[in-house]
Parts: sequence; C-alpha cells; structure tokens
Amino acid sequence: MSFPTALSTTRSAPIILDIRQISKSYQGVAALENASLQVRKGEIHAVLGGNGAGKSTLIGILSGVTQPDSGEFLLEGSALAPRNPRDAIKSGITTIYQELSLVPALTTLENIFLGRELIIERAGMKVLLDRKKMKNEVIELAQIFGISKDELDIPISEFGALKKKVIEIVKALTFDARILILDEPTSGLEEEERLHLFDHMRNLRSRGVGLIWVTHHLDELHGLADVATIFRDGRTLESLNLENSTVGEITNLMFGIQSNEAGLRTKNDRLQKDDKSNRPEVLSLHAVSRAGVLRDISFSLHAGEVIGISGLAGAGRTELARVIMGIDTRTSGQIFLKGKEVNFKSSAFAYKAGIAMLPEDRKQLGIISGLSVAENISISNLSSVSRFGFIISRKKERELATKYKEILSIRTPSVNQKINNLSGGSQQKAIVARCLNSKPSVLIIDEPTQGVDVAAKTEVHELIRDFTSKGGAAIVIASEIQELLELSHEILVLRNGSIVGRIENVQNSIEKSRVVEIKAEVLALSAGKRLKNEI
Amino acid sequence: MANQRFNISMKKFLSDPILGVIILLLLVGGVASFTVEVFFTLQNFTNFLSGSYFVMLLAMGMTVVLISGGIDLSIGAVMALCAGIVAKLALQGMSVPLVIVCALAVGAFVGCLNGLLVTVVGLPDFIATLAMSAFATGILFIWTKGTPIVGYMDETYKQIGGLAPIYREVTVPMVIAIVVAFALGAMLKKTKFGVHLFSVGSNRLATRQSGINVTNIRILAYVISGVCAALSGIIMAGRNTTVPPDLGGGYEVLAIAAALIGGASLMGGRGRILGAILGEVVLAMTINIINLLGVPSSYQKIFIGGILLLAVLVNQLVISSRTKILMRSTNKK
Amino acid sequence: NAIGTLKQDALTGTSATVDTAATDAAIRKLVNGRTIKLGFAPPILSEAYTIAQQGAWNQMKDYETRYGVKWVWTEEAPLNNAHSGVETTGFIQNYVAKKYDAVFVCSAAPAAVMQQLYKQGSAKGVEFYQFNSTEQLNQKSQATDATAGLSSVSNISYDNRWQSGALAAQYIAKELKGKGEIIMILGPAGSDWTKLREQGFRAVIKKFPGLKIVGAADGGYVRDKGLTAAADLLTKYPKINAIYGENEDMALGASAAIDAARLKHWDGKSGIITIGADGLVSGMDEIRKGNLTATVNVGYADMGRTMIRTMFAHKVLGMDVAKFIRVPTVIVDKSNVDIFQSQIKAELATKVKY
Amino acid sequence: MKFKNFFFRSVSITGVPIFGLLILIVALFQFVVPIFNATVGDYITNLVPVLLLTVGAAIVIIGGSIDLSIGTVCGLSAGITMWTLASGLPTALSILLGVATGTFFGLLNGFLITKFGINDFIATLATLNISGGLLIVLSQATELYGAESEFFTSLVYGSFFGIPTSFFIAGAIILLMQFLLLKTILGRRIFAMGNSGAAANVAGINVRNVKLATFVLSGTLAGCAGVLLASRLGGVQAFLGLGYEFTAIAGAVVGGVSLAGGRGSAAAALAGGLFIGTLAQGLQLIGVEPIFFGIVSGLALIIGVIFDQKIQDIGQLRSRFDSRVLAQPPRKEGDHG
Ligand SMILES: Nc1ncnc2c1ncn2[C@@H]1O[C@H](COP(=O)(O)OP(=O)(O)OP(=O)(O)O)[C@@H](O)[C@H]1O
Ligand SMILES: Nc1ncnc2c1ncn2[C@@H]1O[C@H](COP(=O)(O)OP(=O)(O)OP(=O)(O)O)[C@@H](O)[C@H]1O
Ligand SMILES: [Mg+2]
Ligand SMILES: [Mg+2]
Repeated sequence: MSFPTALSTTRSAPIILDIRQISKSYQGVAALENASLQVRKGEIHAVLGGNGAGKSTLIGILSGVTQPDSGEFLLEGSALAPRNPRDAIKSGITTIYQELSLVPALTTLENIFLGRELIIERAGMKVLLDRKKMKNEVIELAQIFGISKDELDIPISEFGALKKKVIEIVKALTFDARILILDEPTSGLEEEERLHLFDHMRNLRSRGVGLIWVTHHLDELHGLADVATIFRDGRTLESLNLENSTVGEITNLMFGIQSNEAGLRTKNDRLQKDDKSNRPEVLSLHAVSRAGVLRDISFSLHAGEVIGISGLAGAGRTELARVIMGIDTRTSGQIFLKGKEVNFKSSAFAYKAGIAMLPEDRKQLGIISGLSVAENISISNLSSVSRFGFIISRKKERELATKYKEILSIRTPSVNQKINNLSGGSQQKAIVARCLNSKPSVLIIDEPTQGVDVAAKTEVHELIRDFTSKGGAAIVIASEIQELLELSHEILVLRNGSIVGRIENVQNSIEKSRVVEIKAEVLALSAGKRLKNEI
Repeated sequence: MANQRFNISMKKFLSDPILGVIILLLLVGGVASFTVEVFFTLQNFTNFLSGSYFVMLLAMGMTVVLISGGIDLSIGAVMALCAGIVAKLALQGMSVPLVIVCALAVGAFVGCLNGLLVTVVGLPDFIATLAMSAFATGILFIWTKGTPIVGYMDETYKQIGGLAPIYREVTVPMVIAIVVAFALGAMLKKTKFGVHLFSVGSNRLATRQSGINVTNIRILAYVISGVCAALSGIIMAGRNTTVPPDLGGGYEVLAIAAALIGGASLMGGRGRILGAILGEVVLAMTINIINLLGVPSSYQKIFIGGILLLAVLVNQLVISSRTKILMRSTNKK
Repeated sequence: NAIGTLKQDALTGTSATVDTAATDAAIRKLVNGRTIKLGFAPPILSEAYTIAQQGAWNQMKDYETRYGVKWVWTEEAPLNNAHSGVETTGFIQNYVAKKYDAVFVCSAAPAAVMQQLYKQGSAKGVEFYQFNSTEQLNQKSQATDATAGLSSVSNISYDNRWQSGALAAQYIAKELKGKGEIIMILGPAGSDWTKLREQGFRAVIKKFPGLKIVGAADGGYVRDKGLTAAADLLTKYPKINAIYGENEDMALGASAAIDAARLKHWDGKSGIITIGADGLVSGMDEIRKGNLTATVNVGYADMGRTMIRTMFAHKVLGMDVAKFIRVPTVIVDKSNVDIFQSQIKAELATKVKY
Repeated sequence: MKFKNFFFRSVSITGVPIFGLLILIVALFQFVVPIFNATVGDYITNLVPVLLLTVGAAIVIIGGSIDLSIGTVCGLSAGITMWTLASGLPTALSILLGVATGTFFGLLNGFLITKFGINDFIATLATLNISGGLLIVLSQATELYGAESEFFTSLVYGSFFGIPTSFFIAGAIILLMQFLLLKTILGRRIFAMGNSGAAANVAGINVRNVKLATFVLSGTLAGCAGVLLASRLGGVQAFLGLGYEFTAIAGAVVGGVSLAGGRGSAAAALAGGLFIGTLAQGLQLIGVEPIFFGIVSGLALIIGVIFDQKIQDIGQLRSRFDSRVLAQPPRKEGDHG
C-alpha cells in the first residue's frame, strides 16, 4: 500500500529540518526506530499516529528533553544535537508539549516570558524586570485568545486546565521560532480557539516557519496541514501530500488495517431514541451553587442517560464535576443520588456511593505518577483485587490491568511500567479503565478522549455507551461539540457558572442540518449571544 | 471588570502569606503588653530583636533555598564555622574588612558545595546538607579541640555583634539584617533570577523545558543561604564574644520554622522575606515573653510548642476566612 | 609554684619536694613497663572536659617519667545533646569489648543503666571511675547510704550543691552584706547539674532575709541564650544587685547584657555582681577585666590529675580508694585570679598528649 | 541472561543496594577490628529503638509528610512507662500506657495536620516541644527509675537462643509494617498519596484519613520504641529522645525513602538505619577521635548514598522487561467494524 509521495513534485521549498534515522528505546523497548522526516520552510507538517506510536518521543528529542540512542537531525543543513531544551530554544526550536508544562507559582505573564524575560537598563545595570514592556508585547495576542489584562497577573494555579492550555499556546506563539512544534495543541480546546490557533499557524507558515503539528483530530488536517507523516510502533511510514489523500487512507496507515472510516463510523449507530420518564432518576441537582464559580445548577440524570455539558473555558464545567464529587464544597443547593440527599465530604465517599470521575487535568489530577499502570487502574477499587478485603493480590491486579490493556490497547511493554512513562493517550486510557473498574452507577467524564487516537476514541465511546446501556448514567464534559453530539441525549450549556441553555433529545436530531444547527446554538449560548430561535 | 480588578487586588492582599503572621504578632504582642508592663517598651523590643537578627539572616537564606524547592540543614553549622573563622583570623590580627571577606567567601564556598552535591551529584538535599553540617562542625572541633576560641574581641567586634550600638539604638546587626532583607526582597520580586527561583521550586521540569539552567539557579540558592549563614556567623562571633565548637547547634531548625511561619513551603515555590523576618520575630518574642512572665523553665518547651501551634492556627484561620471573603466578593456580580 | 603544690603523690600524700626516689624505684619495678589502657568518656566536648583531660595527661606524663608506665588513651564523646547521654552507654560497651583497664565516665545517662554497665564491665575486669558527675542524688537508697548501688570504683567530683551553688550564694551574700535582689540564669530544666546547683544556691540565700531571688530564666548553658535571657530580665528588674549564672558561659552572657543595658558592673561597692561557675580560661580573663565579678573554680585540671592518681593507686598499687573523692573548689575573683589563671594556663601549656 | 536480569531487577529495588553496602562495611569492620562481631549484639540492642523510629519516620515520609516529634514522643513514652511502673502499676498496663502515649501524639499530629491543615513540619515541631516539655515536667523531681518488674527488663535483656528479645519484638513490628506498606490496601493508598496527593484525592482516596493513619502509625511506633528504651535503660531522664528524630529521618533517607514522598519501604528504612548505626559503631571501634568523627561519618554517609543511587540507576537501566509482553497484540481485522 505505497502511496505516490507527491511531495517532491508539489512542494519545492527548501528543507529546514531534516530528521534522519532517529532511534530511541527505553528498557529495551523501542519507542522510535529509524524515524525520518523532512520539514520544509513554510510548511505545516502533521505528525500522525496511534497512541504510543512515538510522536512525543521524537518531539522530546527535537526539543532537547531527551537524547536519541542513534540518528541525527539537521536544522537548515547544520547538524544539531541539543543536550537540553536551552540548546534547542537557542537554535530556534519552540515546543508546546503534550502535557501542560506551565509553572503554577508564576503569573500568566511570568509564564509566557519564562526564560526570556525583558530587562530594564538602569544605571548601566541590567537586572530589573520590565513587566510593563512584557505586557504590552503580549496583550494583543492574549486578548485574541480571551486572556484579559488582569488575568496576566494571576498565578497559573488559579486557572482551569483549558485556560492553561490557551496560555501555553499564547506563550509558544510569542516566540519567533524557525521551527514550532505543537504536540496535540487542540486536545480539549474548543471551536473558537482552535480557529484562532489555526489562523496563527497559517500566519506563521506564511512567514516561513516550519511547523510540526501532532494531532489526533484528523478532520482538522485538511485545508491546514500540507504534509502528514505517519508513525506506527515507532517507525515512520509514509509522508503523504494531504491534497490527495483521504482520512480513510490515513487511518489505514496509522493502524495498518483496511478499515473504512475508522473512528468516524460512530455516526451510524447512535443510542436508541429514548424517553427519560420511563427510566429511574439516578442523580439530580437542585440549585447547586459554589460561590464565585457555580450558580443555581439544577438537572436530573436518569439511568441509561448521558448528559453532555458544553461551555467555554472557565465556564465552570470542571468545577461542577468537582462539586458533585465532593472535591470542592458547594455553598448552597442539594444533590440527590437515587433519591437520597448526599453531601460528600470527599471524593472517597462519592466513589463509595457509586460515582466515579475522570478528571480533566491528566498530568496533575489524573495519573498517579510513580505508580505502575496496574496500580493506577486498580487504585479506585482496591477491594476488587484484594483477598480478605485488605491484602492486595498482585496477580489479580495484573490480570485486571492486562484485561483493560487489551480492550483499550494501552501501549506499554508491561502493566508494571510506571504510568508516567506511558504515552499521553495511553495514560488517558488507563484512567478511563480506572473509572470503569470502580463499577460506578454514575460516571463523570471531563474531556474523555483528550489525546486519545481515533481508533481508541471509538472504543472509549463504545465503553461509555456500553456502560449506559447496562443502566449506568454518565455526565460527559467535552469541548468538542461533535463528541457531545455523538454521546449525549441532552446537552447543557454552561456560562459563568450557570446553565444558559438545554438541548434535549439530541438523539432525535440526526440529520446533518440539525447537527450543524445545534452546534451553532451551543456556540452562541456559551459565547453569550442572543439567539433568534430561543429554546 | 471593575469587580474583577477589585477581586484581584483583594486576592493579592488577602492571599499574602504574611497577613496571618502580622495578625498573630498583634495578638500575642497585645496580650503581652497587657500582662507584662515592661513588654511594650523600646528597650525590650531592641533587646529581644538584637538577639534575633542572626537567626533572621539564617531564616532569610533558608527562605531562598525553600523557594527553590530545597532545604539547607547546614546553615547552623556554617554560621558557627564562619564565626570560628572570624575569631581565628582576628586573633592573627587580620584587619576587620579582610576577616569579613574571608568569612563570606567560606560561606559562599560551602553553599556552593551544597549546591553541587544536590544538583550535580544528585544527593537528596536533606542528606547532602546534613553531611555538610557535620563537616563544618567537625572542622570547628578540630580547630578548637573542644575549647572555645577566645580573646579576639575588641570594640569593633563588640559593634559588629551589636553589643555596642553605632548610633543610639541602631546596631550593626540591625543594619545588616535590614539591608539583606531589602536586597533579597528586591531580588525575589523584581529580578529575572527571582522569578526563576520560584519557577524552579514550583515546577522544575517545566522550568527546564523553558530553557532555563535549573542547576545554576539551585546552586545559587544554596550559595545565597551560605552567605547569609556567614553574615550571621560574623555577627555571632561578635555577639557571643567566644566561639565554642558547638555554637551552631539547632539554629537551622529555628530558621526553617521562622521561614515556614512566614509563608514558605517545604514543597517549594512559595516564600516571603518579610515573612521569614516576622516569623523569627514571633519566635524571639515568645522567648522574651516567657522570660518576662517568668514561666518556670521546665514549662518553657510546652509554652513554645503552644505558641508555634497558635502561630500556624491563626495563619490557617486567616486563609480560610480569606477564601470566604473572596467568595462573597465574587458572588455579588 | 602552683603546679608543684598540686603535684600530690597518690602514695604518700607528701609533696614532690620530699625525696621519694626509693619509692619511685620500687613502683617502677612493680609496674615494669606495663601499658595501661584508659578510656575517657565525657558527656560532650567542651572546654571544661578538655582542661580535665589535659590535667589527666599531665599526671600521666609524671607517672610515665617516674614509674615508666605506658599509657593508651582513647576519648569517646557525643558531639551534641550532652544532656541525653544515652550514646555513652555504647562507648562503655565498646571499652569493655576492647578490654580496657579503666574508664573515666561522666554521663547524663540514667544512673541505673550506667551502674548496670559498670557492674557488667567490672566483671570483665574493667574498672570504672566517674568524674564530675552528680551521683549523690540519683539513687533513692543514697539518702541513707551514699555509696549504695554504685558499681564504680570511685567518683571524683565535687558536690554541685555545697561546693558550687552554695559558694556562689555565700559570695553574693558577703559582697552585698546580706541585702539585695538577685536573678538567676539557669541551665536547661531537667539537667542534674542545674538542679543541684540551684538547690545549693537557694538553700544559702534562704538564710539571708535581706536577699531575694526576684527572677530566673533559662540560659541553656550557652552564652548567647544567657545574654538574651539576662537582657530580658534586666528590662524587668533593672534594679537588681546580682546575677547568678549557673555556669560561666551564661554568666559571661549576663555580663554582656549588663553592658548592653548600660548598667554598671560591680566595683566592690555598687553595680551588679555577676558570678558564674566552672573556672575556664575565658572566665579568668573577664574577671581580671572586671566584666565578671567572680566564678566558682571547680578545678577541672585538678580533677583530671586526681582521676589518674586514684586509678593508679587502686589499679596498680591495689590501694583502697574512697568511694567519693571531692576535688577542692574555690571562689575566684579579682583578689586571687592570678593564682588560678596561671595554674590553668600552666596545665594547658604543657604540650603533653596521649 | 535470566539471572543477570534478575540481579539488575533486584538491585533496582529501593534499599537493596544499601543493604549490600551494609554487609560490605560489616565485613570491612570485622576485618579491621576483629572484636567487631563481639559488639554487634550490644550496639544493635542500643539501636533497636532508633530503628523503630526510623521505620515510623519512613511511613510518614512515604505518605508525603514529615514527623519531627517522634524523638521526644519516644522519650515521653519511655518516661510514662517508667513512671507508671515505678508507681506500681501492672507491667502490662504501663507498657500499654507507654505505647498509647505514642499513639495519642500520633493522633494529635494527624488531627492538627488534616483537620486544621497546619503545615506538618511546624505542627510536629510544636508537638516535639510539647512532648519534650512534658517529659521534663514529669521527670522534674528526679530521674524516673525503679522498675522492679522482671518481665519488663527482660523485654530487652532477655534472650531466646542467645538472641536478645528486643530483636524479636522490633523484628516482628518492622515485618508487620513492611507487610502493611507493600501488601495491604492502606499501604497502597499511602504510596498513592505520597506520590500525588491531589490525584489520589480525585481517585477516591480519603487522603485525610490515610494521612492521619500514617501519623498514628509513626506515633505508635515511637511509643513502642519508648517502651523498649525504658526497658533497656531502666531509668529515664529529662532529655531522653531529643535529637533521635534526625537520626531516624536520616536513616530512612539513606535507605532510599524519598522526602518527596511515595518511595521507599520499612525494610529500606531498616537498612538505612542499620547502615548509619553500624558506621558509627565501626568508626568508634576503630577509635576515630571524636573531633574527627563528624567529618568521617559525614563523608561515609555521602559515599553510601551516592553508591546506593548509582547502583539503583544501573539496575533500572539494565533490567529489561519480560520480552513476552513486549510484542503488542496486533489489531484484529474489523476492530473498528
Ligand atoms: N520515559 C520512558 N520510559 C519508558 N518508556 C517510555 C518513556 N517515554 C515513552 N515511552 C514509551 O515510548 C512509546 C512512545 O511514546 P510517545 O509518548 O512518543 O507516544 P505518542 O506517539 O506521543 O503517543 P500519544 O499519541 O498517546 O501521545 C510508548 O510506548 C511509551 O510507553
Ligand atoms: N483549581 C482551581 N483553583 C481555583 N480556581 C479554579 C480552579 N479550577 C478552575 N478554577 C476557576 O473556576 C472557574 C471554572 O473553571 P472550570 O475549570 O470549572 O471551567 P471549565 O469550564 O471546566 O473550563 P476548564 O475546561 O478550563 O476547566 C474558572 O474561573 C476557573 O478559573
Ligand atoms: Mg504524545
Ligand atoms: Mg474543564
């Protein structure tokens, strides 16, 4: 299945980055094997591949975080071997890493300029920071991405995960780099900001910057990326000219099988049209508020139902989840679980009562780094793998983990591998497994498929549907409206911590036209514009 | 918008770690000034403050290290060692400025060693600095063979030690402490290095990924605390009028306590110079009050423990009430 | 000179000026070049114990030259917290394991366990001598029989109550003519030494209705803490006439506090008396300068010498030695400082080392 | 190959290298000072209480906190035991009271830290002073002593087949802790919490209770240590236990327990504690002068830890995963329909 690599014919810009035969292996497991690709001046070069295919490893090497076992890469003809990120940045390679890498203790501004602060010249001495100048330089860009002047002075720790992502993007865009690497910048990012980002990417391209762009959202590629290089199991396969290649072909290459429209097929089998009245109510909120973040949230969730929650960054979606779980306290309102009022002092009680949550911030709140994959999967329901209710059986644990490893195709040499050594997507899968393993009756998922490859995405969706079809109920928070549409029966739109719109019976409205309409509605609602056809 | 701005300034003010300490000081001081008449007198304050400048210096240095995400258990011993150097060199008739320079150099050097052990060699900071304090003490013991170094004192060292003021109530230690405080304060708030310190302590990996030489920053943090220890050693030499081998014992713990009360965190990325100073003032004031009240010395430890708890409890109270206030302020939108 | 008079001979009690050549020869024969292994376990490394050690060494040197006895000397001391002397137990077990002839111990460790160790050690032929310790109050039974439950051959020390605390009090009483206010800077609460000296001090002060102890504070046996404590008390009681520093370092701290408070040192008629206890080099200087009024010199050098003499008399010459040997103590002030300072200086001046 | 892998795997386990090093220095000391072996029984008996403290410290540190109070709490427990014994309470009861004292302070620490959210360092520094102060007050009149109970003294001085009783007691306790940390649910939660408190909290672990548990455990261990100490000393004076906390923490860290939390084990702490203790003992027997002692032991400490780390790194690098699990299961046809 060799594609005609039309590159040479179509594009003739000079090669700016030439990656040659780079290999890297960890504990005898190859993460990269002779990966090679060429990025040309003013080119958006998509890097695609399943979870654990080796994309981030390559990026780690390009940006000096890790050193390759063999191979080299040339930047504008001269060989480059950055020993640390400093070297890479100095030579013009800027990176947005897959995992949030901002400094909690510093303000937005300090983070954006971290490592290249502007200094005032005072009495011939260059010591004092020039905050004003820094602000002026970044404010425009920041505001485009919805970061207010004041937010520049707020410590990062105060922001929700999405805001952080946006800040990171702004940070990357303020560098003038020769090579800009974006490792899944859009995962969990919402429509509007994606478009902004894409504009800026095009803009940079026109300025001759070479962009390396890792994404799992294949539908984003067309009309933006020029070339796509496909990774599988650490090897680079083809470099496709995207003008003449379909999503189908790409997924085939990614997973090495003949599947038509892998990952996009979900549209054809939605959940059955249903009527919530004949299903028992599982969870219901009555005027739940958390001062400053949430106001008068009320809804009821029925068995077998999925409620999707949409909204912009900082709308309060994550907070809502945290409040239901009892991680953050609510200041007023009631929560009923199966008719009984509940008031969880901590998430432990929520789990006991049968509510599980998949957090949004994978790195900080999701994985328990330092523990193995198996240990991460079992942690929320240890009794399921223990004898006499208190002695943990490694064997049971391993079996459990291996089961999920198969189902979700978590790519790791062994379930005893430390989870922080896994690829981003594989980590996400492991946490999904953890939630499911806690056998909940209500599942709260904040950005379920961020960083998960298309194939696994359908699997995750499958698992959620399977979960609800067995009588479970789920709350899905997702910035991708598409994803909400595929999963949920009802969509709530949040703005400034209160529900500004409900779209019911999403399932009835299959027709493409309606889908587009809903998207428009949701966007408008969350952005706060008035709508012609009120719901 | 205005609301948000108010909110932010409000946050800034309320979320300041030292707010709790200030309130505590007012509290304890208030109570004391009613129970002990002489407490609220200039003389008393200059008294117990003059006994605390050298710990303040230690606490400031410690704060810098804590911010960078480390810990320095060697400062007590380093202080003693530098005091020893001052005494020894002074005895050999070296001129005061030269003596001071030497002491500072040694402090910086030991700090540098700490830094290298922790970063380059990759030892746990706890072990590296603990061993370093063993070295420093050991050297002092070898020098002194167990008998204190004596006979170096003269008027200048009396002044350096704060036993003799330079102008009315103003003493050298006071001046040094104030100067260092302002210098470090400015460094943390207004310079690139300051930002990088917080950055390293808060998220080392991200800092590295931003192309910052994390190793240098961390080493420098230890150097700073080494220099602070040296300064406090110079003062100590003058104040203690002799240098016994076991001079430095236990001061590192005091310094850490002061820094933590002042809002620093063992997890790194947090800390205030002013906080460290006030933290030490709290500790010194406690002893002062104990002495003035004439608490039987057998109950002193319990008393100290109580005050320590009170200190952090008040801090905690302030923080919780702060969040409440903030919520209310954000509520009325 | 001072040393000469101190060169007491364990045998005859006569001074070295008497011709003892014959006896010396006889003893030399008895000893016949044997080596004696000695252990020295002070509770901490400090000036006091260094002086004691030097005294011991000097005495050993004398015996070496006079009797041809050879010495092995090993010091073991914890580097910190002198007051929880549990480390010492380990040292002692090691001395026993290494089959030392005699061990000199001063430890704050519980008497019970120490005596237990001495017993075990003695059974293995190791002799134990306690020095500078506070045995007299550790065993209830000692109320009736002072030597009860003591497995050490002998205890070379002074009585902290009557030979230190009380002396200081008497001096203050004498100088102040039985009238005045006193503050005490004490060692850490719970230390036996502190307890005893305070006991003796108070006992004497009680006898003088005119004398009043107005305040006390913890100076932790170190100069800096002593300074702070004294300074605090001086702000509260600026009118006091005397400060009892229960060891010399704290007394010197107090003296510095007097300067800081711009108060006057005792000049024989007016000012504030500061008196300490130990008899260290630094203290003597300050007495000469008038910053320290007086100190109780407990003669550490003498103690060191006596340790060796006693051990030699018992171990080598098989003499019976007293269970408690009291070294003389003396109040040192301007009037007699020359004697005792020169004495200590002389002891330390000998470059003798083992 | 198989063996080599096993070797590297095992040296990559925390505490194993330092244990190897321990054996090494024991051999060395035995060679330099032949009487070394004769003293082992004694110095380990002296060490036992500190070893218990070390394990307690390790548990708290693995949970991501620090406990400075263990030293003085141990002292106070010893005091309480001795006091109650002397005042004629039944031996069993006073032993219980001694241990309970430790547990109580563990609870106190735990509550201060979890309920009031007080910084652990300060909170335990405060309880350090309080417990130390209480012992001073308790022993004020005179040193506490006068336990006539045979059984009590036999806790330490008794022996089975020539091995001191205290070894069995301490050994049993430490084994129990090792089991608790590595095999039980609580242990797993302690590790999770130590690695990432926030994530553990989100994952449904009641972080507060788990933290409380760690402090109760270390407190109780301090209590046990106190009882053994009292039994060994037969007398308790005012400053007993002061400073033990640092020896204990240092021991744990040397054993490879990371102060960052989430890494280590009871056995590792034990190895570290033994290493430090043996080092001191050996150097004493060799007759290192006290004034050089600090420097020599400091140096040895550094070398020890470097050795430990390097060996572990090598182990981790060289130990390969089982080649069977390497191959990814090929996606079956129609995986995606
Ligand atoms: N530090 C490490 N130690 C061990 N294995 C590692 C380490 N880092 C990466 N790996 C392995 O290398 C492989 C590639 O990981 P990588 O992060 O490059 O995948 P990826 O293509 O970025 O996947 P994703 O799309 O999920 O981010 C994975 O199997 C991962 O387990
Ligand atoms: N951990 C946190 N600490 C303090 N404030 C937070 C935290 N997380 C979120 N917030 C604030 O609470 C509000 C709601 O944030 P939340 O994250 O719930 O919104 P969201 O819709 O989930 O957006 P995101 O996806 O960015 O989290 C925002 O103002 C955010 O700044
Ligand atoms: Mg990746
Ligand atoms: Mg969110």
